[in-house]
This record gives sequence, C-alpha cells and structure tokens, in this order.
Amino acid sequence: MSGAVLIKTQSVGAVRGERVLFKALSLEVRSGETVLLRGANGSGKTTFLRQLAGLSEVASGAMTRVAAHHWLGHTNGLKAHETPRTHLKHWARVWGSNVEIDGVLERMQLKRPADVPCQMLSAGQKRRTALGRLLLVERPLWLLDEPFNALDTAGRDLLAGMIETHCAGGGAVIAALHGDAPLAASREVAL
Amino acid sequence: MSGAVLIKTQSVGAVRGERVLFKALSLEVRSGETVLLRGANGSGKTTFLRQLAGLSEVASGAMTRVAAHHWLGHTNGLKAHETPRTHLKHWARVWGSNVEIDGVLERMQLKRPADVPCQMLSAGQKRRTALGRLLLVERPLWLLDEPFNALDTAGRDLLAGMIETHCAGGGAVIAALHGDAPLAASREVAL
Amino acid sequence: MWSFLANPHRFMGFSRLAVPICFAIGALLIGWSLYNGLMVVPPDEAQGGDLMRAMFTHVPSAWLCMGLYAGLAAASFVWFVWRHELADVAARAIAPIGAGYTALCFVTGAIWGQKGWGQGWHNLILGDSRLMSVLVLFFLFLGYIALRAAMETRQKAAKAGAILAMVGLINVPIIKVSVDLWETTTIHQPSSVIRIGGAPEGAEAEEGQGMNPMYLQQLLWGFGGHGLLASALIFMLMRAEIYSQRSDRLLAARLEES
Amino acid sequence: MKASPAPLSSAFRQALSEAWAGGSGLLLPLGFFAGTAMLIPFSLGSDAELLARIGPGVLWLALALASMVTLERVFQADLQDGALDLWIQSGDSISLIAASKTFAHWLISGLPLVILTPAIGYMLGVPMSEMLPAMLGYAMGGITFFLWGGVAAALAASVARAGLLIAVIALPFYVPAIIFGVRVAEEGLNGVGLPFLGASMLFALGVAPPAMGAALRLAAE
Amino acid sequence: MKASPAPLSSAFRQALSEAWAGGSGLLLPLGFFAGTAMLIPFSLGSDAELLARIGPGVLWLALALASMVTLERVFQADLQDGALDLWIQSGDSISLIAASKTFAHWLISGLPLVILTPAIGYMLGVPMSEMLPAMLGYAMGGITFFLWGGVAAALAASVARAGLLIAVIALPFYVPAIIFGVRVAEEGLNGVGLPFLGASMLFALGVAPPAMGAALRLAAE
Ligand code: HEM
Ligand SMILES: Nc1ncnc2c1ncn2[C@@H]1O[C@H](COP(=O)(O)OP(=O)(O)OP(=O)(O)O)[C@@H](O)[C@H]1O
Ligand SMILES: Nc1ncnc2c1ncn2[C@@H]1O[C@H](COP(=O)(O)OP(=O)(O)OP(=O)(O)O)[C@@H](O)[C@H]1O
Ligand SMILES: [Mg+2]
Ligand SMILES: [Mg+2]
Repeated sequence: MSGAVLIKTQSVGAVRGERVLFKALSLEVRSGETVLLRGANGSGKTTFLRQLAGLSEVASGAMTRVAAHHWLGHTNGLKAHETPRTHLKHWARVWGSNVEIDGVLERMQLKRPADVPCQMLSAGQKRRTALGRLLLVERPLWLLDEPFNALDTAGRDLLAGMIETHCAGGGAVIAALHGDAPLAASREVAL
Repeated sequence: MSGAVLIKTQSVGAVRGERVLFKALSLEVRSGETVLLRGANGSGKTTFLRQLAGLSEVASGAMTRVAAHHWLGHTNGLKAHETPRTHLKHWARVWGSNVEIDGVLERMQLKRPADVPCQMLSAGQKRRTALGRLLLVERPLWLLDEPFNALDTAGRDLLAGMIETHCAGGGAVIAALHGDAPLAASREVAL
Repeated sequence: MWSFLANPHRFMGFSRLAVPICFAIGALLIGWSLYNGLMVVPPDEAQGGDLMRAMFTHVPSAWLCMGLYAGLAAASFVWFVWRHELADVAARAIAPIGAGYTALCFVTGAIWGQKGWGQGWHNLILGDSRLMSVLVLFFLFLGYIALRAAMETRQKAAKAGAILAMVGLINVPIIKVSVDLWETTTIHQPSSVIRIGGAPEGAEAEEGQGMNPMYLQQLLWGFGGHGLLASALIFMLMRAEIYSQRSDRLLAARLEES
Repeated sequence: MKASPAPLSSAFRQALSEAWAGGSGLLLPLGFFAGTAMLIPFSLGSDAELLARIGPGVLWLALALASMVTLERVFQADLQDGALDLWIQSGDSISLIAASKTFAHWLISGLPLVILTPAIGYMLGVPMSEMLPAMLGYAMGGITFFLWGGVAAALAASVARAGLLIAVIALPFYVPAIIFGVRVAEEGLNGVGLPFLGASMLFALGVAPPAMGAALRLAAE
Repeated sequence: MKASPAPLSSAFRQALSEAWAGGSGLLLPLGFFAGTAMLIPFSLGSDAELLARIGPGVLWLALALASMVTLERVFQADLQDGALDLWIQSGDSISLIAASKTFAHWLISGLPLVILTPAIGYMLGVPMSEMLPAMLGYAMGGITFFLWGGVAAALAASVARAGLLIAVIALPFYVPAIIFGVRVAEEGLNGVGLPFLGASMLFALGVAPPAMGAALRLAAE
C-alpha cells in the first residue's frame, strides 16, 4: 500500500433507469495493485468501470483521476475492415507510440492472422488484438472488463503475465471478473 | 454409448481464406452425451459448430443431421429494442411453443430486467436471455459456442444444471469451451 | 420567479392553481377576441372579407410559435448548463404545443388566404418565403419530438434534445435570412402591427392595408388569451410528466424492496 | 420448410415493432416525406406551374430514398446481432421471412407517402383528378422499391458500410416502376401504365423473395 | 486536449479507408450520382428544356441523400464496436475527430458529384457557363450537408434504426445551403449567393463539430 494513488473515488453512485445500481462506493487504487470487481450479472461492474474511465457520468460522489488509463470493455473496438496490424498501427499513431507493431503482434501470438480483416477473425483473435493495444503505450492504470473472455488457456496465461508485469512495474489494474481468475488479486471489491 | 445417434460427421473439413482449418473430422454424437470442443483461439471450433448447425457449408466430407437442434453462437441474437420478455415471446411464437414465458424468466433469474430493452442490459443478462431460448422448445441437440462467457457464478451453475438435465433426459450437447468447465464432459474433441 | 419555481414541489403547488386560472382567463380572452373578431368588427374587404377574421387566431399563433421555439431553446440551455430537471420537463412540454401552434398558424393562414390570394394560391405555399420559414420551424419542432421519442432513457432524451434545440435556434435566423433572400415574390403582407400606434393615419391608409385599431385590440386580446392557453397546456403536460416520473420512482422503490 | 403462418406473422410483428421503435411510430415517416416535399421548391424554384408538373416526379425519388435508407440496416443488423442465424435455422423459408420483414418496413416507411399524397399534391397544385392514380402508383411502386431494395440490402449485408452500394445495386431495378408509376399518375387508371406497373410489382413479388433468401444465406456463411 | 495533429490525421485516414473499403473506392459514389441523374428523366419526362432547368436542382436532393445514407452508419458503428469509447478517452477533442471523419466521408461520397457535374450537366443540357458555379455550389453545399448530417447522425447514434430520424433532423438544416447553392448556380460567382453559401458553410464548420462532439459523448454514456 505504499505506491502512489492512481485513482480515487469517494462514495460514487450510479442510477440506471429508476434503479439505484450502487451507492457510496469508495475506492482508492495505488500503483502495484490488482483490484478485482466482483458481483452478480447486472450488479453494476461495467457501469462502475465506465465511470472510472470517464465514459459515464457519476450520479453522486466524486472521482479523482490522477493517472492515464487504458480501457478494454465488453466490445473490442475493432472495425470490420481493419486487420490486427492496421488496427494496432492506427492506435499507435493516435497515441504517438513508437512501439514496433510486429513485436506486439508476436507477443499476442497474432502473427498468423495479422493481415486478416477483423470481420473474419475468431472471437479470441479479436480479443487478443484489443489486448495488444495495452502494449502500445505505457499507461499506469488498466481498466479491464472481463478481459479473459474468449481467450484460450495460452491467452489467459499471456494476459495474466502481462498484468503481473504491469503491476510489478508500478502500474495498477482494475478488472471486472467472474469465476476464478488466473491472477493474484491484491484486493476484491464486491458490488 | 447406447443412445440414438443425433448427429454424425464423416471426415468433414473447413477452409478459410487459403488456409485449411481442419480436415477429416469425424464425430458421432448420441443422446446423453456432452461433447466439448477444445482448441486454441482460431483453431476452428466456431467454424465447425456452424457447420454442424448447417450455417456454413462443408468443404469436404459428409454430415448427417438426425435431430433438431438449438443454437447459441458468440452473438446472442437479441435486437436492441427487444426486452427479454418480448424476445422470448417472439421465438416461442415462431417455434410454436406454449411454455410460460414467466417461468423461463424466473428460471433464468431475469425477473427484474424482464422489461428493460436489451440495449441496456448487462452482458450477463443478455446471455441469460439467449440461454432462455433453450427452454422454449425441447430439441435433442444443443450447439453452444462458449456458453459460459459473461455468466456469473450463479449463472454458470444454472447453465451446467440445464445441460445436465438436458443430457439426462436423452438430449446431447456439443459445446466449444476454453478453460475449466463446471460440467462433466463425456468426451472432448481437440481441434 | 424562475429560480423560485425551479423546485418541482413549489412548481407543483404553483401550477395546481395556475393551470385552471390560465385556462379560465385564456378562454375568456380568446372568447372575447373571437366574439368581437367574428361577430362585431366589420369585415375588411381588402383583405379577404369575412375570411380575414381568421386573423384573430392567425397572428397570435404566428407570434406564439416563434416565441415557443425560443422558449424551447432557452429551457434546453438552462437544463444543459445548470441541469435543472424542471427545465427539461418544460422543454419536453413546450415542443408539442409549439408544433401545434405552428400548425395552427399555417392552417389559419391558409383559410385566410383562400380568397385574399385568389383561386389556386395554394400552389404558392411551397414557393413563398414567409410560409416556407414557418414550415421549416415546424420541422425543427418535429425533429425535436422525434429525437426525444427515439432515445431510450429520459436522461439521454433530455441531453440529445437540448443539443438539437440549441443548435436549431441558431439555425432559425439563418433560415429566415436565406428564405428572404430566396427569389420569391412573397404574397404575404409585411409586419404592420408595430406601426399601428406610431404611424399617422394617412400613412396607413396609403398602404391600403392599414390595420383598424379595433382589429389591433382584438389581436392583442387574442394574443394574451392564446399565450395563457399555451401556458396552461404546457403546465399541464409538465404536471403529467412530473407525476409519471414520481410514479416510476415509487414503482422502482417497491421493486427494490421486493 | 413448414407451412405454418406463425413464424411469418412473428417476423412481421417483430419487424413492425422494430420499425416503430426506431422512430416514434408513423410521425417520422410522415415527417420525412413532408420534409422532402418541402425541399423540392428550394432546389427547383418556386414556379407554380413547374412545381405542379414535376413535384410528383421528385416524390418518386423521395420514395426510393426512403426504401434504401430504411432497409440498409435491417439485414445487416440481423447479421451482426446473430438473429439471422436463428432465422436461417428456424426451419421456415428464409425467403418468406425476409419478404414479410420487408413488407412490414414498407408499411411503416413507404405507405405514409400514399397517405400524404393528397396533402402534398394539394400544396404542389397537382390537379385533383391525378391524385388517386398517383396514390396507386406510389403504393404499388413503393412495394416494388422495397422488395428490390431488400434484395440489395441482403446482398450488401456483410459489407460494413453498404449505404451507397445498396443504392447502386437497387437503382436499376427501380427504373421500370418509376417509369410506369409516373405514367399511371399522368394518364390515369385507364392507361397502359397501370397493368405494366402491376406486372413489375408482381415480378418483384415473385423474384425478390428467393433472391433475398439466397443472399441472406450467403451473408450468414 | 492535446494539440498534436496525429490523432486527427489518423482518424481521417481510418475513416477514409473505411469509406473506401465499404464501397469499392470511388466507383460506388460515382455510380450513385450517375444513377440518380439517370433516374431524373424517367421520373420527370424527357423535355430537354425542363431537364436543363431542374436537373441540377434534383442533384441537390441526391447530394442530401448521399450525405445522410453515408453518415448514418459511421457513428453508430463506432458506438457498437466500442471504437467510440476509445476515441472519447484518447484525450483529443472528440469534436475535431468527428469533424475529420465527416470530412473524409465527404471526400469519398460528396466530392464525386462535383467531379461528375460537367458530365451530368452535359447530359442534361445545362449551359457551360453554369458549370463552374454549380460545381462550387455542390462542393460547398456538400460540406455543409455532411456536417449537419453528421450532427443528426451523432444525435441518433444510439437509436437502432435511425435512417428516417436522421433525415428529419437534418433536413431543416439543409435548407439554407440548398437555397444559396441553387442561387450560386443560377447567378454565377458574382451574385449574392456565393458569400451567403460561404457563410452558411462557415457557420456549419463552427457549430456542427462541437454539437457532434457533445452528441457522441452522450451516445457513449
Ligand atoms: C399558410 C399561410 C400563412 C403562414 C404560414 C403565415 C405565417 C405568418 C407568420 C410567421 C406571421 C408572423 C410574422 C411576424 O410577426 O413577423 C404572420 C403574421 C401575419 N400574417 Fe400570416 N401567414 C399565412 C397566411 C396569411 C394570409 C393569407 C394573410 C392575409 C392575407 C396573413 C396575414 C398576416 C398578418 C396581417 C400578420 C400580422 C403581421 C404583423 O403585423 O406582424 N397571413 N403570418
Ligand atoms: N433503463 C434501465 N432501467 C432499468 N434497469 C436498467 C436500465 N439501464 C440499465 N439497467 C440495469 O443496469 C444494470 C447495468 O449493469 P452492468 O452492465 O454495469 O452490470 P455488470 O455488473 O457489468 O454485469 P455483467 O456481469 O452481466 O457484465 C443492469 O442490471 C441493467 O439491467
Ligand atoms: N479469409 C481468411 N483468411 C485467412 N484466415 C481466415 C479467413 N477467414 C477466417 N480465417 C481464420 O479462420 C479461423 C476461424 O476460426 P474460428 O472462429 O472457427 O475459431 P475458434 O476456434 O472458434 O476460435 P475462438 O476460440 O477464438 O473462438 C481463424 O483462425 C481465422 O483467422
Ligand atoms: Mg459487464
Ligand atoms: Mg469461436
């Protein structure tokens, strides 16, 4: 608990329709931590993650964002006509990254389908492409919504390794997850 | 292995782009069986399932479909404006089923969001709605593509129970799956 | 008064009285202006004979529909900047009333024009700049209503509607300018009301369409009456909306318990 | 292929509620046609005689536009959300299902022009005697447009942004309906236009559904 | 909001390749406008003088249509596939990103009309002297259309079948550009039309991007 605070929420709440999903959720995440969001389907994990990312408005409470973050939601953010290579190149350009794309494709085991349009990729290959974005630029905070979905065993281990390295290097991860995780969580938050 | 044959493939193959995904895949599934398709991302599980369902053409080999089947793919088949209730009602009508929708919603624990448009549902709630279709009409064969994705622990147990009941009642399930499954497979097929 | 009413509770208290009062006075004024307009004042043969009696509805509704669009944009602005929920409720209520008065302006104008502009004048509805700008205004209202109706949640409808209403407001003068610059010979008469008080009698007569002060009086009664009627209708819609929001909340709370 | 009407009527109902949900019911299509009618004098000038003469012709373009704009997403959405997979496996004729969906969308987005024809025609100064033939023309032409538009949309379903593609595929098929439709309006119900318009509608009714079915099967592959 | 131009140019490039991939390059838009021009005589009759007079006006309608059909899916797809989430969090002005995407789509789907104007105009018998002003009018009017169409599409991004909704929202905003555009073509470059058309384009350039930005943020909520 000695790392710097990367993000902090103070009694944040969310309302959907006329329903209060959660209220008074306070969370402080420091560098080095892996925080897992737990809760039944529909309990508000995605909603909370989107609030953390600044995508949804906070109905009540306050949120202090200190560090830049990467986002991976239920959807992968891929365009049908893009290939894994052009997708990663595109975001590398947007984010001003000089990382070698071939290296990222290699790391994500996407060498083979690197030039197949995303439309035709398998579910796991799409997910790997999206996860490749995390390697384009260093950002302290990773916000991941069920990131292990659709990955095979090798992919799971790969992602778990990425998360471990990231946290060891001073980053932090907040991830929504169901079931057993192949990673060591420093904390679990129930919603 | 005493049940009746529900579906049978003889050295089926699939080609995608210029790539042979698999060939000479022979499979015979009898009532009572739970067959899991295993394989790395992109190995062709989805492709094979779609062939079994008659959605994709078979590049080589032969396929004999004996029994009717239910299908659940990577996508849920929900329309944005539908609610879980109207979605299930709709397919019940199409399939000529008299099942009580309220009962299905109850069983899938969808009572609460039963009248919320699918657009606004959580990932797990969408999946549960799609799984609810399996309960509308009795069909011997279930073809499921990573059905546990997005489900919480209760949902996983629920689905595992449904599969067990289905197989005990003379049905059969062919499911693509990654990682540990919360169900007892009678056979695993590696792709 | 507006900051006082921004509280929904106070608004409900205020409007419970305001609705019937506005209705009553509005109806009285409209009735009075219509009675005078239809029965008492002499028909002006230069302006279509008896048909010109449509004026006592036409002119007030023409003024009102423009005013209501401005009101819609203002309410949207208030909601967008300060998030006063009541402002959104108001915007939502103004839109159908505004569309209604735009339609009323058009219909009464058409009735009036029946004779004044001669047979076949309707050929020109789509070719007249004044008429076109009213039509475009109607479409701005219509687009606003349709957009709100298509959004899934109230919050989203409020925000999307506010963006459209504000952008639309800046578009209104542009449409006005462009339509006036458009090559048409408008057969619609220019504004004459404003000149009535100040201009000497002679100048009016010269124009051949001077407005009898007796007409003007009825016009103003009518305008006041329609203004009050519109307010009453808007308040009523707002009340209905607030009630439905409350009942939604109650229902949700009950669900939460069970 | 079962012969039960339940799937067809359900497909019809679902499509109807989809079209309805997307835009506050009939208000929107009515507004659309009225709005296009409003743009006509702006782009063509305000000459009354000219408007009466060509306004109805321009409305054919609006109808063509409505059919394409409406249908573009219908089958593509079915493909993307997986509903198409379910339909194909439902055991019913996918051709008939597609046809009944198309028909539902015509009801919501094409029929309103027919309803509005008297009002728009009045504003444009079209003679009363031409009104009924024009309505009939828009009705039959509209069905034809929506059927061919549906074929184009089904063919383009697996292409990411198919808007203009659909238009290019469909436009040539629209030509006969436009030609005969305009003739019906001009020469009335007794002319040669009506039977030909009817024939092209029947042709579309016969050919378009199987074509849609085949295209959708292909898209699902 | 960083000031680096890289995100904008990447957004532009991505949208360009999307538009290109979605419709086999420029062939499709060219085909679309040529096809519409081809439909004009069918629906309006073949009177030469009439065609020359109103043909260019009808092309304005085609341009309006092209802008709506093209933009309908752009932002909706971004929303559905999650790319919008990434853009909003990219730290760059979402307004500028949306504007540069819109511009890319105009290049692919609006500019072709300008390029085709001489050919279509020749076919319709439009006098040569009116050609250049007409091209300028289509160019500036097209940008205006695409910007307002973008606002409507962004507002309707979360609506499932938004085609007609977008049209109804956008049409009133198209009116000034059509009026002035037609004037520019009629009275040439020295008339009052050109400065006013320029003004309404500049106005759209100023107001539409922030409105798109706000609408997209809302859609992502
Ligand atoms: C559908 C047809 C018509 C429409 C849409 C229409 C629209 C309008 C509008 C928008 C105004 C308010 C203008 C302003 O205050 O600046 C107005 C005022 C007025 N209209 Fe019409 N009008 C129509 C037909 C007619 C006809 C046929 C007549 C009479 C021959 C007429 C007479 C007037 C008069 C006298 C005013 C009051 C002008 C003033 O003093 O401000 N209108 N109309
Ligand atoms: N308009 C609405 N009316 C009622 N409930 C709504 C509305 N919009 C959203 N909801 C509810 O809000 C919740 C959103 O939950 P969210 O997506 O954050 O869940 P989650 O924890 O991510 O679930 P999952 O594990 O399934 O992904 C759902 O329960 C949904 O039904
Ligand atoms: N046009 C093409 N060219 C080359 N490869 C293609 C083409 N179309 C599809 N593929 C490949 O075909 C495979 C399809 O695999 P499929 O979706 O069946 O995999 P899967 O086993 O379901 O994987 P997952 O576990 O990720 O869902 C992928 O590897 C994909 O890259
Ligand atoms: Mg979730
Ligand atoms: Mg798969």
